[in-house]
Amino acid sequence: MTIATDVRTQAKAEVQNLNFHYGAFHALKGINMPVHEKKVTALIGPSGCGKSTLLRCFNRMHDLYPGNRYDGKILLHPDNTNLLDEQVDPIEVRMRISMVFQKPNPFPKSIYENVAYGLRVRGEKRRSVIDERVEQALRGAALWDEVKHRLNELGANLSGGQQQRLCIARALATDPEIILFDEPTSALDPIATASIEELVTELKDKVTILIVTHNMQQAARVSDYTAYMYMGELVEFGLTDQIFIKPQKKETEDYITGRFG
Amino acid sequence: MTIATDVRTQAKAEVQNLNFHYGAFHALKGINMPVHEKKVTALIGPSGCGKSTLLRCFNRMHDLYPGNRYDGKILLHPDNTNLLDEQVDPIEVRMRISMVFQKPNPFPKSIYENVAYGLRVRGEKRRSVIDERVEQALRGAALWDEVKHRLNELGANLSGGQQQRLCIARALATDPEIILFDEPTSALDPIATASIEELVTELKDKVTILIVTHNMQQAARVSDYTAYMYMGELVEFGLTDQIFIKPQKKETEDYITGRFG
Amino acid sequence: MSANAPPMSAPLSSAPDTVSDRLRKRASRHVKERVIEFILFSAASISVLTTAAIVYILISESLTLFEHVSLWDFLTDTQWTPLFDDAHYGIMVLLSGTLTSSFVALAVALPLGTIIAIWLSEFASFRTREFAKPVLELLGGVPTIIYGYFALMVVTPALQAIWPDLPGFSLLSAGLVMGIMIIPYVSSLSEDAMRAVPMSLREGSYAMGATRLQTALRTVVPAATSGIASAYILGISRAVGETMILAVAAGMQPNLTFNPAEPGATITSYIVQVALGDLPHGSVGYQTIFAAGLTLMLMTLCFNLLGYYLRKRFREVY
Amino acid sequence: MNQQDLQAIRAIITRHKRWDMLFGLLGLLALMVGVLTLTVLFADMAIKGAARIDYDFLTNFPSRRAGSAGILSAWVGTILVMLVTAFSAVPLGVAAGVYLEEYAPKNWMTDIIEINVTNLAGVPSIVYGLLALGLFVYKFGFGQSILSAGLTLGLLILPVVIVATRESIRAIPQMVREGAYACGATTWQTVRDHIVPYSSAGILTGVIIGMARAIGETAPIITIGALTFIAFLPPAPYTEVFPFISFEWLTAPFTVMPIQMFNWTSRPEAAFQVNAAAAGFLLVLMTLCMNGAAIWLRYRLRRNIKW
Amino acid sequence: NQPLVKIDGSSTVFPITEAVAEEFQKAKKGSVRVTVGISGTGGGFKKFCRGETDISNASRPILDKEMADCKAAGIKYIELPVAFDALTLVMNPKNAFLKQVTVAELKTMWEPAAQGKVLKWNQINAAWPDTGLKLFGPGADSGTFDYFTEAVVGKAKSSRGDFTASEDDNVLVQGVSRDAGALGYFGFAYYLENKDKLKAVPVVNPKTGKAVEPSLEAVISGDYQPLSRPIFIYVNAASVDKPEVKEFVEFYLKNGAALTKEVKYVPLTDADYKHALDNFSKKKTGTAFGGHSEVGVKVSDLLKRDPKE
Ligand SMILES: Nc1ncnc2c1ncn2[C@@H]1O[C@H](COP(=O)(O)OP(=O)(O)OP(=O)(O)O)[C@@H](O)[C@H]1O
Ligand SMILES: Nc1ncnc2c1ncn2[C@@H]1O[C@H](COP(=O)(O)OP(=O)(O)OP(=O)(O)O)[C@@H](O)[C@H]1O
Ligand SMILES: [Mg+2]
Ligand SMILES: [Mg+2]
Ligand SMILES: O=P([O-])([O-])[O-]
Repeated sequence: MTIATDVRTQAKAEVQNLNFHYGAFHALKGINMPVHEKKVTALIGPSGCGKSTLLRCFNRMHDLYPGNRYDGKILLHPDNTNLLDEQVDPIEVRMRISMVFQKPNPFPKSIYENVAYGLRVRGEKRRSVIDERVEQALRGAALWDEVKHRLNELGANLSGGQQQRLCIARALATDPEIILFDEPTSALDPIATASIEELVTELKDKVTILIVTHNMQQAARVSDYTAYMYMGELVEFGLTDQIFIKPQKKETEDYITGRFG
Repeated sequence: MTIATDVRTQAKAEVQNLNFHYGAFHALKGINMPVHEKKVTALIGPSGCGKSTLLRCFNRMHDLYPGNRYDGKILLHPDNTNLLDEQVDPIEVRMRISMVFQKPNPFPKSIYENVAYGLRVRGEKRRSVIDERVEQALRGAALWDEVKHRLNELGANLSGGQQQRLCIARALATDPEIILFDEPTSALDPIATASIEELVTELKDKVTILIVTHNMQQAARVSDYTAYMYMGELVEFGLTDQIFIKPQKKETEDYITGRFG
Repeated sequence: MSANAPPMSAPLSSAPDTVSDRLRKRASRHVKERVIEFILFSAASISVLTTAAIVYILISESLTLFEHVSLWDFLTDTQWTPLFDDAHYGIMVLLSGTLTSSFVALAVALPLGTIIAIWLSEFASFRTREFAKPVLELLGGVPTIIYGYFALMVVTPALQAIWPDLPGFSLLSAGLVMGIMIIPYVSSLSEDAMRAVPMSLREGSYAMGATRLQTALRTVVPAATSGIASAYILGISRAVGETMILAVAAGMQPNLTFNPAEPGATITSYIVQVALGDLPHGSVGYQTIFAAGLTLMLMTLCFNLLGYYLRKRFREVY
Repeated sequence: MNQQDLQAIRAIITRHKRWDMLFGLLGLLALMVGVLTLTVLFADMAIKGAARIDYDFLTNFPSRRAGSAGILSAWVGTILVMLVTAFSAVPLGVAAGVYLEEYAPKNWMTDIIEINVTNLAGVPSIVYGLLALGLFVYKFGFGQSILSAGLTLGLLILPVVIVATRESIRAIPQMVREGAYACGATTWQTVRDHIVPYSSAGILTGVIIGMARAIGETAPIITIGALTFIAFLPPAPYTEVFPFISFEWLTAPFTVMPIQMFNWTSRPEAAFQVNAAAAGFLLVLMTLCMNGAAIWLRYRLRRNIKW
Repeated sequence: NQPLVKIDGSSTVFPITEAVAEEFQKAKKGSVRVTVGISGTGGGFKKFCRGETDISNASRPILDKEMADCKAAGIKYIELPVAFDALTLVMNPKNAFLKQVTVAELKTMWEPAAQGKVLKWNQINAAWPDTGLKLFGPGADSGTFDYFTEAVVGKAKSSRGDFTASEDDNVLVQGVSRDAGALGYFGFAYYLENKDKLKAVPVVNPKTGKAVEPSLEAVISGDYQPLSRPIFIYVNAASVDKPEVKEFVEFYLKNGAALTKEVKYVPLTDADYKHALDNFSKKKTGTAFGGHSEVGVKVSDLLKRDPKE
């Protein structure tokens, strides 16, 4: 894993020797990897290999369920906070790192309220500030033009792709340092998928992105770095081009060429 | 679609100008294609293109839900019954055509009863006949050796791959003319997937198989013929080798090479 | 399937499912299926018949009453003394008691029930929830006559200790106890509704940095509104229809009042009073219980239709 | 993120967490109101009545002498009435629930049935008493019998059974249904072989909860006019001669626990109040056991079925 | 098939009939079954006149309407007084000013015109204090209520409506014992059992002008008037042909005195029981009243009257 060390200086976050247990099940085994600032990092691997599990460590989502155990560190730069530290409040972590889920999950509220949710949670009350940030976020999610005249409609009335972009706007509205995407297009049709992919590519100018996908083509298209996982272990990490063109490990090659999985 | 006509003589079933509507949604648009006897035919295409919908027309599964409409024919040879004819009892269709689902769905009964269910439904009461057919089906599904000493255990106690093989045994037990597989391995781990794929390859000596998969490598590995669908239409049908090596349509090629989807 | 279709495989020829055999079975199978469906349908219709029978009996007996008493008097008179020499038939009096006691009960049950539901669904651990819910449900399973004496012998004296002016019978103490009895109806159903809110919504909210309370109030409760509304409606129906607690502890005094600190009579307690008493069947006084019952039924019907409408209107869109 | 922002965020979090804490306490408090009431209620009856509960109390008939009065006819009556209730409500309720979930087409007819079931669940029990008085006691001429009472309570819990049936049927994954149909099963075969067996745990739980409610119902039984002194048992359900089974008990006069309790509470002598407390204690114990059984079943049977 | 005696009717008579039924079934070693229902005097007669019951308990004589019903159904009946019920006026033990009460004062308190107006004790008698008056009484559908209104107001069922009414006399006991300004009435037995919580109010006998406190002796001697009344059972004449019913009624009248006392009611004199038994064995059908109740009759006089149907 030489690459990982090479690029440490530009890293926004760094996973160090991370182990994770679902109760007795050892789901992540000694993961080490960097997340580069303002780049897209893709996590790929066969179903059940632990991609989602790793992603959800970044915003301490596992804290919601009993019996889960973290071990190791995820350091967030520049302040070197260990996200997994028991002393660190998971709410603080989630305020700094947003997430977009596999299935679009807008709240049963208006479009406006969906995007404003994060601000309200932070106690923001000034209407003008919220208005501005909502517009900004919706523009960032390439949704503003489609919804600007119907901000009071229910989020659920949008199409699947629009809903997913709404969720992205929601995640953007609070100016997160990292956005996590867990198979954000797997519930969408090809056209919506294309628009989300384009968006992800655009977003990386502003924010660091970590994306899980089971679709290798997608990983190849959108990411700068790729991590290949298998059975809870990180098999290979590197520049996407390199991983797809000449993977260093046999397993990675087998998986990418479809001989397996 | 010249191939379709060429092979009509060997066809076990034939889809003729099939349209299908979920209420107002036109999900299948003028599908024409043969299903060759004792061969594996794979349906591929991006998510939401109508693969499952087409498959479920073959055993009239859509009859279970209100508001669905078939249009066109699926002829079953040699007797030329139109499966979709209102006069044809869907139960009769399902007795001739079995199905294996995406997620293994054994009944919460014993292994034995799971396999025997199809026979019981047909009114078979003779214990000896059932015993014999259950063994035969479990052997056919390559599960006999693993479960012969625990036939009275709950089906749910088996591993995922075993459960799926149990469902295949259940489908085999009634000697169907066609077996439909809807993404039979997408809920399974790689090892179980491999064993199911092997089984499918073996089964085609005895029975005609139609399989939906989102995994192109899988389609390439197990099928003899492949149909590529997109947005409710059949884009291309042909021998698998031909489709994968030199597809006739640009869309098919884009999909297969991962440029899209 | 045509009769000359080939046998499907060798062992099958002995099996029953040859082609023609199947066709034969199909006819009889369909008759059997129809008969069974009809039987099941009849069972489902029994519930409609029950309602029809209730309405028929209540209306037919009430109609004879309305031959003696004008509907106008029934609705506007301010006294309810149908059994007295100088008979008055003002249902308002019983209605006021019913509404007041229900109001007290709901003022207890709705807030407490909702708080408990939120707490159980969003704050309590799995074990606490699995333990506390059935224990609470026991509250709804205690025979209400026991609550009646509890209100009279324990709650009223306790209230009088704080507030000496309170009479020995009051809508207040009956209502309070009734409220506690209704808590589980409200909390259980509301909690079910909140549980049914998909985890993905909660995850969405937590992922935005919300606390438990924020997630509960801003996401879960709004998403479960229609379920919570049904729970409230059921709670209201229970309050309006509760009998024995009021018969024992509220004073049975037909009293046109909306002051919970006074004794009062409710529709239900009046019915059970007459049913226990001495009235010749078929007398005018006797018919009043059906008219009262009809009023009660109409009230609960309104609530339930309202609930049905609310559920349709605000069906959860997750 | 700079230190200043971080400080601001931390301040907000601390503030919000205080509310969380407060609500946590509030919830606990609210729960305690319920639980404590139950405890006080139960303890009150236990203290008053426990001394009276012995073998004689269970095997004696009611009597004008409080000291020798017992609840034999009452608990036997309760059990028989509950039998009728169960045998009327369960088949009807399950059949109706199955119809609504597995057969009913979506039309105005089923809409009516649906509204109706929810409505019936909210109809006050005393109104059922009025119905039973008009219908069972007088129209059908069943009189104040076990049959009348059982059917009355049966109707009362019918909506509970229907709702429980529907809920547990809905919990069966669609893929099990599809699996059965794909094997060529008819609707009835699917219902008989899968739907009913797999939902039986939920149905049973609902039935028990409904029965636990019915067992304590006083008002409707009073309304049908069944407040009676009974110092004998109904005829036995079996006979010496063919056909060995007798339904005479159905038409027999009866009393039940809540009625006996109600009767005692309205006696002048204080000793009867003790009897009433003892009977009440046993009654609550019975409902407690039934609820307990329901919880246990829910837990046990749920564990046995894996989808 | 075991013989069954079906009894229903008044809640007032219930305790006595229940006691008799219990002893009778014991004496017959369970070979005869007896049911005693409580559906009130009126409800009892309704069933009785349809031939559903053998015996009806009644805390008042049969009324015109009920007589007509029975006649229409061809039911003849034997009217038998079985005991006295003394309505007892009770007050809170803290009440120090109330030494006695006259019927006229009771009327001022209870008549319909008092509703919402007579709310203080001094409105009835200027000597009484200016404190709140709280009234308690049985439900308007009971025989006790009928009799009280007839005896006090002068017309059955004529009463004010703003009092706490309960079918359950213990509820009334609770009410009166908690409220210093309370006055209530109910059966004698409830007073005897709750002497520690309540005080009886002596009622002035309108004939003698003397205030009389309720007691066994005062009732039997006829001094406690007008609030004591005889209570009855009515026996279906056709049922007397059934040996179990005949035996039961005889048992009732022979053991009536002891059992009545045991359940804290006031028995008739021995002579009256004998006379009643005599009337029963002669099957004297009909009622000694004219289809309405009377206030202040003597049982011995009643038994001598020639009953009419
Ligand atoms: N809550 C849980 N409790 C126990 N084990 C779990 C839990 N969630 C996931 N697992 C297990 O952890 C492993 C990793 O799961 P994870 O969801 O991270 O896989 P994934 O790579 O995201 O797969 P997919 O592509 O199917 O989403 C799997 O074997 C899974 O069975
Ligand atoms: N019950 C339904 N009602 C309405 N539309 C439906 C229904 N089921 C599926 N569809 C729509 O029909 C189209 C085809 O669905 P289908 O399930 O056949 O796709 P698929 O090719 O199997 O996709 P996947 O790979 O995701 O399983 C989709 O657009 C889907 O949204
Ligand atoms: Mg995942
Ligand atoms: Mg599909
Ligand atoms: O039951 P009553 O004695 O009041 O008629």
